[in-house]
Amino acid sequence: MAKVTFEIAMKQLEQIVQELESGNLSLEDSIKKFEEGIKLSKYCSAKLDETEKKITLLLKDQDGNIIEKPFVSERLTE
Amino acid sequence: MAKVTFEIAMKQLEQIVQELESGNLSLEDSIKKFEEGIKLSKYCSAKLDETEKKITLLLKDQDGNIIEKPFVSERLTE
Amino acid sequence: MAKVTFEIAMKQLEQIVQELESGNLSLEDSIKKFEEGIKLSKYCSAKLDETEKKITLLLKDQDGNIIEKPFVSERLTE
Amino acid sequence: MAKVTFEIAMKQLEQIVQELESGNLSLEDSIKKFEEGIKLSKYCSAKLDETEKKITLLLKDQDGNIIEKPFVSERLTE
Amino acid sequence: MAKVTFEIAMKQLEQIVQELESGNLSLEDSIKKFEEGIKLSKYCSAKLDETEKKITLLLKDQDGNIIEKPFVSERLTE
Amino acid sequence: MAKVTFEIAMKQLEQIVQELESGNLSLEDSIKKFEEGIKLSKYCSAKLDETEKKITLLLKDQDGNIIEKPFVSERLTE
Amino acid sequence: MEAHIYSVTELTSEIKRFIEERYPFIWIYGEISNLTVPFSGHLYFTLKDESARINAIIFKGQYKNLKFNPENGMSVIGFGRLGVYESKGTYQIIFEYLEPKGIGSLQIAYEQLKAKLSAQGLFDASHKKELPFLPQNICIITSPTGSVLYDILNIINRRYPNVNILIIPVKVQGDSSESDIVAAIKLMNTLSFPDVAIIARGGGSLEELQAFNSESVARAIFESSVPIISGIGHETDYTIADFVSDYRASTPSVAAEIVVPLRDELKNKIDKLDRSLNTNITKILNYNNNNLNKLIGRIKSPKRIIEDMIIKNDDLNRRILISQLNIIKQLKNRFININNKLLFNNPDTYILQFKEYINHMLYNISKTINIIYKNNAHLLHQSLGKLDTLNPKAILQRGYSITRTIPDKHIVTDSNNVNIGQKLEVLVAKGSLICSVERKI
Repeated sequence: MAKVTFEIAMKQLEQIVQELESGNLSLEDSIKKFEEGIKLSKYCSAKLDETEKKITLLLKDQDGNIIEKPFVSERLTE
Repeated sequence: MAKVTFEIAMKQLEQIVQELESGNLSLEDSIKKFEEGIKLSKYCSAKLDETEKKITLLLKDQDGNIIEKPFVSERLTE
Repeated sequence: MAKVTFEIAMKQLEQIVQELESGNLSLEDSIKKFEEGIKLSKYCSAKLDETEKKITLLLKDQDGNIIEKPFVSERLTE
Repeated sequence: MAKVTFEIAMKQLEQIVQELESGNLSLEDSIKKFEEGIKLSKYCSAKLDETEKKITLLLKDQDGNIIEKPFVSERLTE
Repeated sequence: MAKVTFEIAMKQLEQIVQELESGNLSLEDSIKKFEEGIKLSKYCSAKLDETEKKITLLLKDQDGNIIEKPFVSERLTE
Repeated sequence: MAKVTFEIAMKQLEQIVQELESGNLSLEDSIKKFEEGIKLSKYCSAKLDETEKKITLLLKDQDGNIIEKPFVSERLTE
Repeated sequence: MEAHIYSVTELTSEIKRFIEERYPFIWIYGEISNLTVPFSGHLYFTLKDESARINAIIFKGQYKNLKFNPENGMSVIGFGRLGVYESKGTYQIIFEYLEPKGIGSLQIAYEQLKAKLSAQGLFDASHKKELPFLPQNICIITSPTGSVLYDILNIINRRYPNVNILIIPVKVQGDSSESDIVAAIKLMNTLSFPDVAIIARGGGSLEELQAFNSESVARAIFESSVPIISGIGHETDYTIADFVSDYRASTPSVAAEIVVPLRDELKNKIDKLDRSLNTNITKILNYNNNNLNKLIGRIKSPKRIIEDMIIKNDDLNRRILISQLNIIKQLKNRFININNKLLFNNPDTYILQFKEYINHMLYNISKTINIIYKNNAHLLHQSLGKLDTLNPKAILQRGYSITRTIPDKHIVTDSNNVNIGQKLEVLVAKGSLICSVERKI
């Protein structure tokens, strides 16, 4: 799943959910889809966590202080 | 029964049940069919159990905690 | 009686019953038929017993428990 | 009287009874017939006993229990 | 960002802000843009701070006294 | 600024003020202009504050030699 | 090259430029005619001689300063500049100064010298040096005794006190005044120090101002490399020195005002510019700061997108679980249904039926064989009963007996058929006897 972007992963996940929800799959196919879906969802989750951390890091300056703290946080929490 | 999928097994099982229900079988044939049916049913049952276990496993995260535990159990018991 | 199937045995038994009931047989023949009938009935009974055992075995799972028993009864009583 | 069946013996016995009843026989002949009749009746009785034993035997299973015992004994001892 | 002037950086920042506001970016792109935006804003902030310091320095005469001190600080801190 | 006269410095200072007022300068150019302006203003101020002030009377002595003599008079309004 | 075709405007404007550049400042004399003073108060006339005429104007301001009233037929001399009035295609001389021609010898000498120096170009604007804006060293050539010097010093001191002043005292009237002034100008030029000089004198008659109307002074002024401001006499006095100097101040006081700027004014101006610098750079900084802060404020963190995505992902995850569990549940139900049917069709049930059937048949054959047996037994019993009653020996009970031969068992009914001594069997009711024949009867 090296080159898959988050968006593609999400699209695939949605596709899988739709397929699973349609109920037209065989057990083997559904379990295959299910596994794939869980993988994709975990991947997305990890990606989101990572991204969240990145943002938190970006919002900190070199001294570890959040830049423009009162101001920025005010905006971010609105 | 190496390559038989759950669906094929189910179909075969249904076929056997129909044949048994028709009552046109000799004792030998019916016992043969029943035997086959029991095998198929065991296979299907095992397959379902296996699948269920697989899902349960997948529902556990790396820490061994069930994801969305209250939610899932709620669904499973409904 | 090596190759005789259960069904043929049954047929023969039925035949003997009819012949005996017809009353046209000599005592010697009657007793001969009777003997034959007894043999056939024993054969059929044995065959049935054997089959019954086979089914009981089939209905037992690896642990010696009757498969799906609680489950089946639950469903059957619903 | 080696080859004589129960039915022929019975027939001869009946024949003898009829000859004796006719009264046309000399004493000597009637004694002869009578004695012959006695022999035949003994034969038939033995034959019947033998048959009864055979039936009783056939109606016993391997364990020596009489199958359908009450029925057979009832009839036989009647 | 060696040769980038404050104005170009501001223009780029504005562009990025607009792109982020448009909401048409993928997660990857938006985080990239956000990162870039944070960098640009830091760069601009640093540039302005630097400029402010330079001005403060220029406003000091040779004896180290700030010329027109009350006036300047009043403006800069408003 | 070796050859720059007070008048040219004033003109340049005025020019710089106008340019700054126009608001068409980049931050870098503004600070450059400001720096230049500050220098010019210091130069002009210094020029105005140059404290040399003496009134001298140029006289010829009996031998025709020119001599300088401070001019003192009560009639000068200080 | 083709000849250029002028438009009238083009040509006229070229003529105007040419004439006005060529004759910016000239002396001219002639006779006044056609004098008119319109409502505006400016004086219009024609200046003519025997063979030519030129239109002339003196504006109201200059007219007021004239020491005489111009009249038609009056010979006058004056200086002014040539101007072209384009919309009429005419040219005229615009007088700065005008005086009646030929009054006294001094006057004549003055006029002659003026005309001569003018002709030599000494008054030309091109020769006039620029005055320094802010001189540091000022040379004053005037009488050390008169009030003029003090006026000048006081005015300079008031306007711009931080300046060096070198006073070269000279006589400003009398015999040696001319050479004094010339020497002073020359002396001044040997010094490196002055940036500008003032030659000043108070008002006086033509005679008293004679030194300033001398050719030597005029030439000394002209040759001076130090720019010279003349402040001689009253406003109405025009000396040759005035004409030749780099700047003519109408009075000595005016010269003092001209020579230095007002220091306070400059200081104020610098302060104002300085403030303006601060204000503007602050404005620029604030503007940029505000812009930057606004932009920073508008940087939308993708956090909200992430939060949305987290919710979506969780929802999808949940739906995967539900749908998968549903699929399994459905399959399980289907399986249970089939399995129930399978178990329901367990052949066990037929076995019971078969067993019952077999038992039934067993019962039937048992019953049948019994009936057969019984029937045969009955038949036998009947035959036996009959046989029993037909026993020929039954008669013996009554005492009869039967005699038979041995072993032929022939019944003996005729004694002739036996021999004496022959053994015979006698059957009685109970048992039998073996007897021998003893005799025949």
